[in-house]
Amino acid sequence: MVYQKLSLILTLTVFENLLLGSIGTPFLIRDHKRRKDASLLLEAQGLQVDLDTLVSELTLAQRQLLEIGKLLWRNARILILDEPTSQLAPHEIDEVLRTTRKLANAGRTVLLITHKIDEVLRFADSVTVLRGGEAIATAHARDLTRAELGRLIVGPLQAVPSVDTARALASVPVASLRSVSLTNGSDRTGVFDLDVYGGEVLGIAGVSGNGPEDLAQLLVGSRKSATGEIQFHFGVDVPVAHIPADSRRMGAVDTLPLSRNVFLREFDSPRLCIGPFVRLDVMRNEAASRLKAYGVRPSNPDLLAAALSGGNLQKLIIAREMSCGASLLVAENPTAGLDPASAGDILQRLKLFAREGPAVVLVSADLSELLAISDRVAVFSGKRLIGVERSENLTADSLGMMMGGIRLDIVQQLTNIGTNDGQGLEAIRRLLTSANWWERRVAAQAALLCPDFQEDALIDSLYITEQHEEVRVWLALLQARMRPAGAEILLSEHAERSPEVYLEVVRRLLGTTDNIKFGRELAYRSENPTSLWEAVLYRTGAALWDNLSVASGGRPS
Amino acid sequence: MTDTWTPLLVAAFAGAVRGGTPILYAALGETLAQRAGVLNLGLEGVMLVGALASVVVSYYTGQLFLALIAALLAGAVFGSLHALFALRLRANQVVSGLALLVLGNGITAYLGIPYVGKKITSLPPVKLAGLSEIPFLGPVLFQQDFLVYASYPLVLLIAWLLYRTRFGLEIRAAGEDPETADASGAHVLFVRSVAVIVGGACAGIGGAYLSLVYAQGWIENMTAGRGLISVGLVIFARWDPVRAMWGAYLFGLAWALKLLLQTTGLQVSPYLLGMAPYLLLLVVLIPVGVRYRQGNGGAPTALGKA
Amino acid sequence: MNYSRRFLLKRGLVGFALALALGGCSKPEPTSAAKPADGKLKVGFVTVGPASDWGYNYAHNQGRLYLEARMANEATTSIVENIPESAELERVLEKMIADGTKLIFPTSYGYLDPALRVAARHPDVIFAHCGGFKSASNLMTYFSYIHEPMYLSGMAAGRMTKTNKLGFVAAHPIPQVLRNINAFTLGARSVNPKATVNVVWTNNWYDPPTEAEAAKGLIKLGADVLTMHQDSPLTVVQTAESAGVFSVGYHADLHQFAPKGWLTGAMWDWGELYVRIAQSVKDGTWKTEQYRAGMDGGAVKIAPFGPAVPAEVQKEIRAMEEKIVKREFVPFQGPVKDRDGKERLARGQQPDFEWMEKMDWFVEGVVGTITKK
Amino acid sequence: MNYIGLSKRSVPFVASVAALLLLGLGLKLLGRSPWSVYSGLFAGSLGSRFAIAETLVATIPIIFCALATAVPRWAGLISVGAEGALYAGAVGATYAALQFSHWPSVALVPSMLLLAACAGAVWAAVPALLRVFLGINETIVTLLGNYVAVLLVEYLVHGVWQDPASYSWPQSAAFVASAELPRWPGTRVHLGLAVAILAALLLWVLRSRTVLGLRLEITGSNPTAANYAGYPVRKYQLLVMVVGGILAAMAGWGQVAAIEGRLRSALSPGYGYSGFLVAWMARHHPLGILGFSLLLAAMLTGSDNLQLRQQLPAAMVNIFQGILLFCLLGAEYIADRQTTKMQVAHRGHEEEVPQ
Repeated sequence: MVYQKLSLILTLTVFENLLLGSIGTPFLIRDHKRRKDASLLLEAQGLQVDLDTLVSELTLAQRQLLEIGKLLWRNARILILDEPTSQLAPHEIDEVLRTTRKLANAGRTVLLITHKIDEVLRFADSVTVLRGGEAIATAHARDLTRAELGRLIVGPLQAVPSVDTARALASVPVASLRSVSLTNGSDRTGVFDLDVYGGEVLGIAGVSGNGPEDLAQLLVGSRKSATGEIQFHFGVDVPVAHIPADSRRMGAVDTLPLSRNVFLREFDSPRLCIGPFVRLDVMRNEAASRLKAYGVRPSNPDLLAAALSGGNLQKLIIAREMSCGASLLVAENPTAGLDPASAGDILQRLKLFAREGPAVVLVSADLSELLAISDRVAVFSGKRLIGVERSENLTADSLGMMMGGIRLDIVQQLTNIGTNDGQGLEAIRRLLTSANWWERRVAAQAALLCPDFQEDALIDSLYITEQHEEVRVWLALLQARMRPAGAEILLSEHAERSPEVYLEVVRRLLGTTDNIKFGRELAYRSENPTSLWEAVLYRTGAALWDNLSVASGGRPS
Repeated sequence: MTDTWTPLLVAAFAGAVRGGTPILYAALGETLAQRAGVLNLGLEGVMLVGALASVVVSYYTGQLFLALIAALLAGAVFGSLHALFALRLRANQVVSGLALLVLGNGITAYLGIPYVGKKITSLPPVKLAGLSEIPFLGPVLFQQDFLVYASYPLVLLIAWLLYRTRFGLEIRAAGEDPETADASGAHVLFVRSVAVIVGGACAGIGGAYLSLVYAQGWIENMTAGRGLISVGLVIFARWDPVRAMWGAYLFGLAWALKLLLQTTGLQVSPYLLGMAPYLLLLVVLIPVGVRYRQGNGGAPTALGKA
Repeated sequence: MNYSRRFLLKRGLVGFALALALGGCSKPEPTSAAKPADGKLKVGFVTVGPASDWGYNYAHNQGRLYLEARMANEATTSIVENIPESAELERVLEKMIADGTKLIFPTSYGYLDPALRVAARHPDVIFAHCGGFKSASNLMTYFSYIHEPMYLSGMAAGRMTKTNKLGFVAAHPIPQVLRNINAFTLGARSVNPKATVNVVWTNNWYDPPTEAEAAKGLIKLGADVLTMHQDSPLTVVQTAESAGVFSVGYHADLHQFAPKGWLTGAMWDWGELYVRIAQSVKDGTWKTEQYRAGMDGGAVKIAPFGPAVPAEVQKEIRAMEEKIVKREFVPFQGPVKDRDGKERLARGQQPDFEWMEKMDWFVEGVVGTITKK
Repeated sequence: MNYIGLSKRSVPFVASVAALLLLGLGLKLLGRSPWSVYSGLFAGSLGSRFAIAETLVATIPIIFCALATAVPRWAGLISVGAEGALYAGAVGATYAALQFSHWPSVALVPSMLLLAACAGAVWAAVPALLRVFLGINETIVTLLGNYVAVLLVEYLVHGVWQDPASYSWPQSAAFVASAELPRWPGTRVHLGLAVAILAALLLWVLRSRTVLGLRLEITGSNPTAANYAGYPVRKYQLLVMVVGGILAAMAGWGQVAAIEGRLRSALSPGYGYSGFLVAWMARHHPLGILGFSLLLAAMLTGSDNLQLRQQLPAAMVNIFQGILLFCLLGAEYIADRQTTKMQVAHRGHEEEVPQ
C-alpha cells in the first residue's frame, strides 16, 4: 500500500527506508548482496540514485518510485497506490505511472486510486468508479471515453465552477511587481514585471521548482526579491491573505480550538479588541458563524483543529483568509488531495471572492483547474516568466508547452507540426536558427518528432556552428534519424562528454528504429528540471506519437 | 617545564576519562532513548537508583559482577516505569521524566539510609597488560577500571546498533516518524520501550560508577546534577554516541583540570575555575550551533511526542 | 493533552484545595503531647548533612548519643538532618521550639544568622552554635581547635611521606579550613622541612565524586599522603587506600576503612562538652560565651594510629600531643609568616580569637590557590 | 466545552487520592502509620498560623520560578534556567543593597527590585540570543547557566563581596534595615508574595485575554503557523526568555532582601527546579501554578515534621511527589481515553450529516 502521504522517513537514506520493516532482513544492514539487490530493484523502477542518499534530497517523483520499490522489496504481489500523482508535475506523473504499468505487465496487480481521468484512461486496464461510498461502475478502460468516465465520477448533480469572463479587470493593479527576480543570483535575464489586478483570478502555472512557489513567497513576503520591488496598492496594515501549500502544518494549529485558528491573523482586529484585550466571547461567536458560512463541518468553535478532515481544515483556512479584509489572496494548491466536491467548492469560493474586488493569485499544479477559474495565467519555467495570457487563449496542451519554456506564439506554431500544413515545418526551420538556445533545442526536438522534417543539409550546417552542447546532441540525434549510418560517429563524440546519458541515447537509437520513442525515453530518464519540457513536448504531440507507436507495437507499456 | 606539565596532563586526561565515564554511560542511554523519540529527563533519578542498587548488592555479596547486574536491572526497572507512562499511557514525557527524577531521588534517599558510610567492595583499577605501557595513552586510557574499559566498546556498540542494524534503524525511524515506522511494519511501541529500558540500564551503570568507583559507598543524592548534564550532553552531541563520548570526556577534562590546575599554584579563584566545565561545553556549542543553525539541530523529529 | 482554560483553572484551584484538604481531616497539632511531661530537658540538634556520614555530622551525632546516654534521666534529644545553610533553618528551629525543645545545637557554621534571628524571638530557648563568631544573650558559640590534632597528624604525614608531597582535599577557603591546612603543613614541615602540601578545592562540602577525582589527581601528581577537610572524610580515605597511599583522617576515626594506609587523623569528641552545656542549662547556671578550646578542652583529639606508623614516630607525636594538651606548645606560635614572607604573628605572641577566626592566608609549604580580595 | 468529560476535571482529585492511598499502603508495609505521617505533614505545613506563614514563604520563590518556566514555554521554549536567574537576581539585588545602602527604604527597595530584574533579564538574554540568532538549544544553555550562576555567587561571597565583619566567612555584608521588605507582622511572609500573586494574575490575563497572549499560544503550539501568520516569532522568543529571567530574578530578590538579609551561596534549596516541576504539573497555566506552588511548598515545609516527629527522612516528600506525579499522569490517561472516545464519536456523527 502506498498512501497519499508518503510513508518514507526523510532523514533516513534510500536504502534504510527500503529495509525498514522488511521481513527477514538479517541483523546487519550493510550487506553487499542486499545493497546490490536494492540497487537493481530501484533501477528497474527507473530510480537511479545512490542508496545512501537521504530521502529528503529526492524529488517527489523519486520518492514515489521509492515507495513502490519498497513494496516490491517486500515482494508485494498487490500494490495499492492512493493518489500517487497528486503532488507530482505532469512529466513526473508519467514517470511514476509508467513504472506501475510495467509492474502490471510483469504480472503484479496494481490498484491505482486516483481522481484524474486522464491517468485512468492511459494506464489502467479496468476501472471501478466509487462515488459516495458506493461502487458505481466497473468497466474496461479501453471501453470508456473521457466524457463517460467523467460523468460516472462526478455524478449527475455535480456543479462545475462557472467561468465568468465578462467582467473587466480593474484598471488599477492591487500589486505591481517591478523588475523582480525569482533567482537569488544576479541573473538579469530572469527579471520581469507583473501586475495583479483586483477582481481577477491570476493563475500561476509552472512545474514545481520552476518558480510558482517562489512567486507566492514573494507576494506573501516570506522571501525577498534580489532585484526590483513589489508595490502593494493597499494599506500597510492590510495583510496579504495566504492559503499555504501545507495547510495542516503551516496554516493551522492542531492543538488549539477552531476559534483560535479562525482568528489566527486577526486577534488584533478592532472588532475583537478592547485595547490589548481580546473579547473571547465575541471571538467565539464570530468564529461559529464564520465556520458555518464556509461550510466547515463540524463547526463547533471549541473543537480542536486536529478534529477536522483535510477538506474541512482547508475550508477553515479559506474562511479565515477571505475574512481578514485582504485585497490580495495567494492560494497555493488549495485543492491538492481533496475530494472533487470539496475541491469544486473551494474553487467556486475563490472565484466569487475575486468577483467581490480583491485579486486572487492561484498557484496550482492542476492545469484544468487553472484554466477553469483563472482570468489570466502567468506561466513560469526555469524561474523565468514565460508569458501572461488570458485563459481563454490557452489549452492544457499549450499551457504545458509554455511550462516547458516556450512562448505562446511559438507554441501555437509548433502545435501545427502534426497537421502537415507546412506551418509547423516553417516554425521549426525558423526556430533552429533562433538566438535563444532553448528555442533551438525545442525546434530540434520537434523536428525529431516530425517525420516530415528531412532537411539533413540544414542540420549539418547548423551542427557545425552550434555552440550549445545540449542543442548539439539533439541535432546529432536528428542527423542520426535521417542518416542512421553516420550516427554512431557523431554521437560517440557526445557520449564521451557525459557517458551516462548519451551512451543510453546511442544504445536506444541504434537498437531501435523507433526514433520518437527513444526521445521520449530520454525525457523520462532526465532528472534535470531544465529539460523537463521534453516530456511536456510529448504531451503536445500526443496524437502523432500514438500513431507512430501503434505502428511500432501498441500502447505505451 | 615538561617535568611539571606532563604528569599534570596525564593526570588531567586520565581524570577526564574517569570523570566522563558515568556521564557517558547515562548519555549513551539517553541517546538511545531520544533517538527512539523518548525524552527521559529523569536520568538523575535513574542513576541514583543504579548507584544505590550496586552499593546494596556489593555490601551484602561483595560480588562486583552482581552489583553491576543489580545497577543494570534497577536502571532498567526505572526505565520501564518511564516506558509504561510515557509510551504505553502516552503521558507527557517531560512530566513522566520529572516524576522519575523526584521518585528516584526520594526512594534512594530513604532506602539508602542504612547504607551510608557502609564499607563496600569497590571496583579496583586494573592495568591492561601491554596497553597500559604506551606512553601517555597508556596511563590515560588503560590504567582505569573495568567500567571504563567496558564503556569503550559500548560507545561503538551503540553506534553500531544505531547505524548498522535493523533494530537501530527501527529506533531511528521510531524517533523520526513513528507513524511511518509503524506503517512500514516496525513495532514502534516495542522498539521505543526497549530503547528506554536499555537507556535506563545504561544510566543505572553510570550511577554504579559513581558509587563503586568514586564514592566507594552510598551517599544521598551523590549524582549532584550529573544526570541533568547527561541529558544536556545528548543535545550537545546531536544525538550521536561517538560525539557523546567526546562531550563526556571534554566535560570530564574541564572537571579534572579545574581540580588539577590548583595544584600548580595557579592564582585563580577555584570558583571561577569551577565554571570551566560548563563554560567549555557552552563555548563548544556555539560554533556547532552556528554550523547547524537550520532546523532543530538534528533532534529526532518526533522527540518528546507521545 | 487537551487544552482548556476552564480545565486548567480548575486544576489550579484543585491544587490549592488539595493542599488544604490534605489534613482538613487531621487532628489539631499535638504540640502539647510532644512536650515532655516528666520535666526532661529537650535538646535538639540540626545538621547540614546526614548523621551517618562518618564525618562532621556524624561527630555531632555521636556527641548527641553520648549526651542522651549520660543524661538519660534528665534529657531527651532529637535531630533533624540535611538542613541547608539557608533561611530554611529558621522554620526548622521554630518547629523544634514549638515541640518544646529548650536547648538547640545548630551545628553548621552557616546556621549562625538564622539562629540569631530565632534566638532573638525566643529568649527562653538556649542555643549553642558551633563555630560562630557572634553570640547573643541566649546564644553561645563553641568550637574546638581541631587544627591542633591536625598539626600532629601533619607530623605523621611528614614522617611517612617518601615523595615529600602531601595532598589536601579541601572544600572552601574559609578560616576553619585554612587553619587546618596551615597547621597540617606546619606539623609536616616541623619533622620534614622538604614536605609540601598540595591543596585542591572542591568548592563543595559534600561531593564524593569530585573529592575522589581530586584525590586521584593528587596521587597521580605524586602525593603519597592524603588528607582532607570535607564533611565526609570517607571518600578520600577510601580512594587513598585503594590507590595504595597513606591517608590522614578528619572528623572521625576511619581506620577500619583503610586498614593498610591509615596513619592517624584529627577527630572530634563532642560528648563531654555537650553534657556540660546541657547540664548547665538544666541547672540554670548557663551563661552565654564564645567557647574555644584546643586539645586541652578534650573535644578534639588525635585518632588511633594505623599499623603503618612506626613506634618511634608514634612516640614523637605523643610527646608533642602532651605538650599541646599542657599548652606548652600551640601550632601557631609567633613568629608565623605566610608563604609570601609577610609576618602574621610576631615572635613570642600567642594567637587570639580574632586572629584565628580571620585567617585567610597560607603558610610556607602550601601549594595551592588562595585568591586575594 | 462538551468534549471535556466529567472525569477530566476530577483528574487532580483522583490522582491525589490515589497517591495518598498508594503511599499510605507503602508506609503501612514499612510498619508506619500513614495517618500520623499525613497529619504530621499537614500540621507542619498548614496546621498552625506559623506553619501556614512558613508555607507561604516557601511558596513565593516557587511561584516565581514556575512562572519563569511557564512563560518561555508559552512560546515553545523549554528553559530550566530559573535557578540560575534566581541567583542572578539575588546578585542584582545585593549590588543595589550594598551600593545604595544610604538610600531611604522607598528608594532602596525599588532599586533592588529593578537591579534584580535587570540582572535576571541579562542572564536570560544570553540563552535567548544564542537560541534566536544561532539556533543553540536553550535547554542545555540554561542548564549550564545554573551551575555557573551558583559558582558566580560563591565567587562573589568568597571574594569581592565578602563581609569583613564576618571573619572571612563567605557571605556579603548584612543589608541595612531600609533594604528589608515589608512583612506580614509576626511572620516571614513578605511583599514578594503579593508581587508573585500579582505577576501570576497579570500573566494569566495576558495569556488568555490579550492579543499578545493568544499569539504566544499560537507561537508555542506551532511556530511554523506563527511565522506564516506574520508574527515576529524571534522577538517573542526573546521576550518570553527575558520575562522568564526577570520572574526568576524576583525569587532571588525576595530571598536576599526578605529572608536572608544578605547574599549567600545557599540561597535556594532548588527552588528553580521545584518551579520547573510545578510549571509542568500545572501545564504552564499561571493560576494552576499558584495552586501547585502552594502544594509543593506545603510538602517542603511539612516535611520537617516527618523528621522531627516520625523520624522519617525528608526524602519521603520526594517519594510522595513522584507518586503523585505518576498518579496524575495515570488519571489523565484514563480521562483522555474517555474524551478521545467521545470526540471520535462526536466527529463521526457530525460528518455523517448530509449536506
